[in-house]
Amino acid sequence: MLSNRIRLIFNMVTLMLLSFALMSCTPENPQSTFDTHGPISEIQKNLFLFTFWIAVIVFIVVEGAIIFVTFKYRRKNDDLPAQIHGNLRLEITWTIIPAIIIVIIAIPTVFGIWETQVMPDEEDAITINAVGHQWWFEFKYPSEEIVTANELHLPQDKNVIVNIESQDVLHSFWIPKLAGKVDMVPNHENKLWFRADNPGVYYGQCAEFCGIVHAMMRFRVVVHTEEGYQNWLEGMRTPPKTISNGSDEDEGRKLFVGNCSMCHTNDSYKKAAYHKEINSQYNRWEEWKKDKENSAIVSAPNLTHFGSRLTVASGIKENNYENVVKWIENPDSITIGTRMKNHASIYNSDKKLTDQEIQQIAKYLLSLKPDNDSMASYNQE
Amino acid sequence: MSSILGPKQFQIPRIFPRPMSHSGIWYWLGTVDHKKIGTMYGIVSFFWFIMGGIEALLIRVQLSQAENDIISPELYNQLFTMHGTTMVFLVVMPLSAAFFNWLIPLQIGARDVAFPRLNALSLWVFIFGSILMNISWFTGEAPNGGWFGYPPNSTIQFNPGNGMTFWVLGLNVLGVASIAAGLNFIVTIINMRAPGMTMMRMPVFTWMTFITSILIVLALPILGVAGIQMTGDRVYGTNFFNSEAGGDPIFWQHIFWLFGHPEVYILILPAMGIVSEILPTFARKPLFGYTFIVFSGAIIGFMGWFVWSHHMFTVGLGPAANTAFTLSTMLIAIPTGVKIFNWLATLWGGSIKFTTAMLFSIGFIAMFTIGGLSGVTHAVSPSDAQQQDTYYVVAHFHYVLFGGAIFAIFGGLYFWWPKFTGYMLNERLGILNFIIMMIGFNLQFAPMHWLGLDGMPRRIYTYAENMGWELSNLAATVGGFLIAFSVLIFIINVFISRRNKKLASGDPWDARTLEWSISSPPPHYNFVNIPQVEHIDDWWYKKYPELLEGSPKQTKSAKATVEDTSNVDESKIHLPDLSYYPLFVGIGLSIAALGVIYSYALVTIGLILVFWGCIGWSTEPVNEPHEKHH
Amino acid sequence: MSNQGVTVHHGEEINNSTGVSNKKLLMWAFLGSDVMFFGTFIGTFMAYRNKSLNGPYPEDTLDIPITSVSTFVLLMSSLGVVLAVHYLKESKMGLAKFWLILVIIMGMIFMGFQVYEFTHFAHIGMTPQANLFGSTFFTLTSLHGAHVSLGILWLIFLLYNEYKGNLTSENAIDLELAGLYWHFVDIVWIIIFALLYLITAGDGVPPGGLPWTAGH
Amino acid sequence: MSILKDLFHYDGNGWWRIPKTEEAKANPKLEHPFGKFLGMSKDFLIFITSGKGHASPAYYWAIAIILGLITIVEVWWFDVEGLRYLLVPAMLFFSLVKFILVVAFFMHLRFDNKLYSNIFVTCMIIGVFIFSLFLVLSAFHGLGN
Ligand code: HEA
Ligand code: HEA
Ligand code: HEC
Ligand code: CUA
Ligand SMILES: [Cu+2]
Repeated sequence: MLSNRIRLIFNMVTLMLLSFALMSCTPENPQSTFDTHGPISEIQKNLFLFTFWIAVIVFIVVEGAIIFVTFKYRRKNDDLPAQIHGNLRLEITWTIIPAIIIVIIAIPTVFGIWETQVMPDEEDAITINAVGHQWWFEFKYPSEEIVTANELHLPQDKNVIVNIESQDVLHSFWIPKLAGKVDMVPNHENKLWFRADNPGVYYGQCAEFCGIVHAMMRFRVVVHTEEGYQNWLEGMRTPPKTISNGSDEDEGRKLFVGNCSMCHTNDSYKKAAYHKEINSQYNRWEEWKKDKENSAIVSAPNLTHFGSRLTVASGIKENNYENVVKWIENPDSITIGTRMKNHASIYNSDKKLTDQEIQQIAKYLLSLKPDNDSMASYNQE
Repeated sequence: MSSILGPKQFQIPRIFPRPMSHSGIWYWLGTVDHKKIGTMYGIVSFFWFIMGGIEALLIRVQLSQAENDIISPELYNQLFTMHGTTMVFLVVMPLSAAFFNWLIPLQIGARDVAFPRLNALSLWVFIFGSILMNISWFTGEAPNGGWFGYPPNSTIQFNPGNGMTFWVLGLNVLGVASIAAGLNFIVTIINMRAPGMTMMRMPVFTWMTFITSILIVLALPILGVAGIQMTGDRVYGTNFFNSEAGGDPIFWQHIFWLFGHPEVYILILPAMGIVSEILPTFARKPLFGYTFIVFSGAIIGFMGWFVWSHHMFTVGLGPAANTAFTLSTMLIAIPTGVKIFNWLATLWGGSIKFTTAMLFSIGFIAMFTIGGLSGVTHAVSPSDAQQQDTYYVVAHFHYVLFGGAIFAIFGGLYFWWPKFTGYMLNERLGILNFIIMMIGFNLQFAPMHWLGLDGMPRRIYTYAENMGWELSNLAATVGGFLIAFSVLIFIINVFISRRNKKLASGDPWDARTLEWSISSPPPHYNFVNIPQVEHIDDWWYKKYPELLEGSPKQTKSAKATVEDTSNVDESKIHLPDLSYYPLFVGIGLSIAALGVIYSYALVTIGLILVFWGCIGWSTEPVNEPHEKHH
Repeated sequence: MSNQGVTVHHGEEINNSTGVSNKKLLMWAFLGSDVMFFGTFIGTFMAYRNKSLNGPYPEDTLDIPITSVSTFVLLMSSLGVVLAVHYLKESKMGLAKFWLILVIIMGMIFMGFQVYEFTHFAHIGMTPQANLFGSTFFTLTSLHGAHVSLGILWLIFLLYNEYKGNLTSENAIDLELAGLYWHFVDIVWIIIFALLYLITAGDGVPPGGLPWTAGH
Repeated sequence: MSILKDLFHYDGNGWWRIPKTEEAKANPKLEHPFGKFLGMSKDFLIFITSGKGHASPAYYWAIAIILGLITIVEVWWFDVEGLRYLLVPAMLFFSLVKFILVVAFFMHLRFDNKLYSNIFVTCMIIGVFIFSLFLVLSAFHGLGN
């Protein structure tokens, strides 16, 4: 009958689609979980594939049986078929076989759980604190005393332990090519570890529904060679290029101090800035809580060396002049619903910025980068 | 509440006269007939199916291309929240309830359920609860916290407005309806069986209803408590989920999934029951391994309680807990597999007729297996860390929910339609319906596996161009519209068949269970003679008694005929009279719930209505004392 | 086997499969369901035990002697119900009424204690909004209180019918059901008294005396 | 099949279903870890609860008095400083006893149709089981991480 053939075709297509999908792990798929670059995602992928192929076998058995049955046992005449009520032996068989399959799947799975979830030695790992905010990521390097936002820099071949927290609602910390996700939960500190085998830029993504901007809450992970990483650390501790008095950038700086600095810090390269930033971030949060509707202050990404970042707007847009201007002009044109748009007084009072002022701020922000711009090599791509 | 059946009847004064007529709107409002109630359940939840479907289609339209901006993020969040909630609580559960209502008394040989008025109460509470929840669309604040409403995102601190309050209150009201129905069916199935109908002679659908009812009765109170706590937080300022006071968001997740996982078996077990009725009928063979199927259903129902944390593999429960829940989750594959293989064995060696109902049932096995297998890949918790909250999960649960529950429900509709209405549905349109739905379904949801593995998170209203997700999403959207088209064919089929009225005999499919031994549609008293049951599939063996001696080949024609109702003296058969009180209680409950949002005055009015309804109900005699006839 | 000639009373009381009463079965199933209801609340309470970030803490608020008295009253009311049912079945109407009235009064006394307790707590700043302890404590006890109140209404309704002569030994089942419900509410209180009062009042301010209650 | 049969075949007077070893056959006493104790306690239980059929008011009074006494012990226990460290297990135990007394005798589960007990006990088992599990999970959140 037609319908059966169509179902047959469709089952095949589904199967093909899946296997096809498994094979095509091209760079156009920046969040593919098959294009792995570290041991954790590797274990996860292998476990998945292992289970998947077992599932495919079961699938073929079941669907094959369906197809066989539907062709073989069509009604041909009015005779009643043999009335079989059951067969204990058969039934026990097909209780035991799945049980065996389950055991086969379970063994590597349990090993996988402990392998991926037990933290490695802290001695030879770097520890990072990742904090989820509505709707951006804060990254802190407690041992290096560095803070950054929406862009995580890591050395290659080094274990990374991430302490994962959230300030407001649930978020999830996920870098598909490096490691599966772990949720960011207020009042709980979760942990995740992974290692990146190859330098490169990886996509990170908030995976737990966290409100209106959830779709736009992303970040980038930049994995350096060991040398490049030291370079970057160094850069994060040096002041940005000096700007000449009276230039657009200088005007922009003044405007930034007047309009933006209540929420954004951009001088965390300074000594002892780390604790100051942590405190002020906390105070901003408290400030927002006092008057959630109208507060002019909210926790906001640290903008130190913003010019060296790859993206603007939490990993959404490439970090270039047009996009920064667009963002400052109206964040909603890139990401609808941000706290910046809803609370910054430049949008909600008559302190509107002129086009020129916006351009000056953009230029200033983009000029914020250390002399030894470790990002230069990545900016090319 | 109990009714006082003492010699002198105490009654409160009636404001409205007790409805007595047997037609018209008043009859439908006051009916306590399980068949009418089933029909109303069916119609209302089918309406919500279309609403939920339209919400889904809007989602699909928005996602059809990268960086689409047809739908705003606010609306999108409302759409998927209400889509999920609608489909789970207003579609699959009540559609199953429609089948319970229609079939359970017929299958066990009873005149009605154990508590007809309680049954009416379930219906009305469900209807008004569903309206209550959807009123939020008109106040402009539809719920937007996802169908599992994780706090803190759903707390008043982060989600001001009434949307999520509507959601929790709606769920609580619906919970009352479900629990009442569950209790009713437990008692009905235990106590109302016809003579000789032992538990192990009950049809599998009845068995699955029984297990489902137990699950409902145990699981819904948990959701109720979660709802009360959430309402407390949102309306009265308690601190259960307020993280600033030490409240723990993980705690909500535990209770929600403590309810939520049994809930998914509440959704699928009735479907499995339906399929277990259809397959043997059209294969003309008994169900293979009845005992195994029944017990595996019970085991699924039991084990379903101990797996809930598989929805929480990524919240940091730690490897010990993850190991435990990985293992318990995987174990469920075993009893489920038993069912699958037993169904296949039922078909094996049968004489299969491909009616629409049969096609849907076979489609169910095929699609549910896919969904179940992807469920097992989820259970592998390390790799689930990559899949959790991605479209891979969306694919999994649509395969089990749509490919499972909805397919079986459509199969059931085609199968029992003649019994419900007395006329046949058009089979050719039916087969067309099946084919298009099958194509559309796979086109819609198969690519989602790939999307998820390619890193597409769920609940995002848009995605960037360079992610490589466009083609699959477009396919999914096309598939979504194909599904809608197939549903449209079903609706057209209903109307066409209604006009052409190809009348159905009492037993059009040569089926097996008791409901087919009476005329179609059944008379309101169901059975003229309460049947005496001697076997599983009693009707089948009444028709083919020689099968009991094990000589199938000679059998050509049925030996028993459908019950003749032409000369029944109906005055001898007493059925309960109509009652308005369930309706009042149902309205009252919803008004009271609405009042929690808007004003205490409404709460008071609602509660008065409930109170009055209860008193009236419990003092109202089942039958008016003076002798009167239908 | 044929029912053709027989008048079939299809009401809420035919049982043809197990010989047990529909209503009583319903009641037991409902109680099973209520187990989950209270179970979740008690689970909440225990999970949040010692997790409050601010006071008032249990040992500042809970007054064990007073609650012991009200507990005792509720416990004895259970005896009352069981006796009322017993005498009703034996058609000893006087005694049945006497015990029923006593039960209602005891229930009211219990509710009185609860009202007193709640107002007292509110007075010293322990409200559902105050902290986690308040939220978990009040929801559980007030929902228990709601059950008791409903039970009282139900018993009053039955008492009224007893006086009217509608409730006799024939339909003693109606009182028995109310009794089952009442006992259930009583056993819930038994648990609540042990967990919410006795155990909790023994908790110290610094969270976590016992390993399984310590924060993580 | 015969292995299965052996495994599940019941011969021996133990309360589990493991076939006897040769040694055990020779000496049946070895089979029972608690020896006669279980049997005796069962007899005792039957003895004190043998209200078969209908119970009399005196009987209810007795139960009520036991309940009252237990409550007094509970409150006393709470008051004694030296017993505090056992407060939690003691309270759990006492409330369990009271619970069982009320359910079994006041609510007649002990005398009534088995069906009621089955329903209620099933619910209790699932409830107690999952909420204990839940409490363990919340207490040990993140264990092993
Ligand atoms: C009808 C509803 C239904 C059903 C029946 C199931 C059945 C199963 N589900 Fe599913 N599930 C959902 C509805 C359902 N689920 C929903 C709605 C969600 C998402 C909620 C949300 O987040 O919004 C979800 C999510 C979900 C998750 C969480 C994913 C995540 O968020 O990370 C997991 C993880 O373990 C899971 C597992 C399973 C398993 C193992 C089964 C098993 O019961 C399946 C068993 C069946 C088979 C295995 C196939 C047949 C068996 C054989 C042919 C035998 C041989 C097979 C083997 C030996 C493997 N489900
Ligand atoms: C039984 C349950 C069920 C069913 C049947 C469906 C059916 C469908 N679902 Fe559903 N879905 C869920 C349960 C279900 N879903 C749940 C629980 C979620 C999670 C929500 C959350 O994350 O909180 C979800 C989430 C979900 C998402 C993810 C959203 C996101 O995460 O961002 C998507 C996306 O494509 C989707 C799509 C669809 C589609 C296209 C259908 C289609 O099958 C719909 C078919 C279309 C119709 C039924 C239309 C009806 C007919 C007509 C329109 C004809 C015209 C009518 C007349 C002339 C009267 N669903
Ligand atoms: C009321 C607080 C507030 C003020 C004032 C404010 N911002 Fe922001 N800003 C935010 C928040 C919050 C975000 C994070 C937005 C998001 O993605 O949700 C942000 C994000 C940004 C980003 C993107 C950062 C990244 O890494 O993606 C830039 C650039 C930025 N702001 C610049 C400015 C400039 C320039 C001004 C002043 C003209 C300004 N902000 C004023 C709150 C503020
Ligand atoms: Cu943050 Cu989603
Ligand atoms: Cu689940």
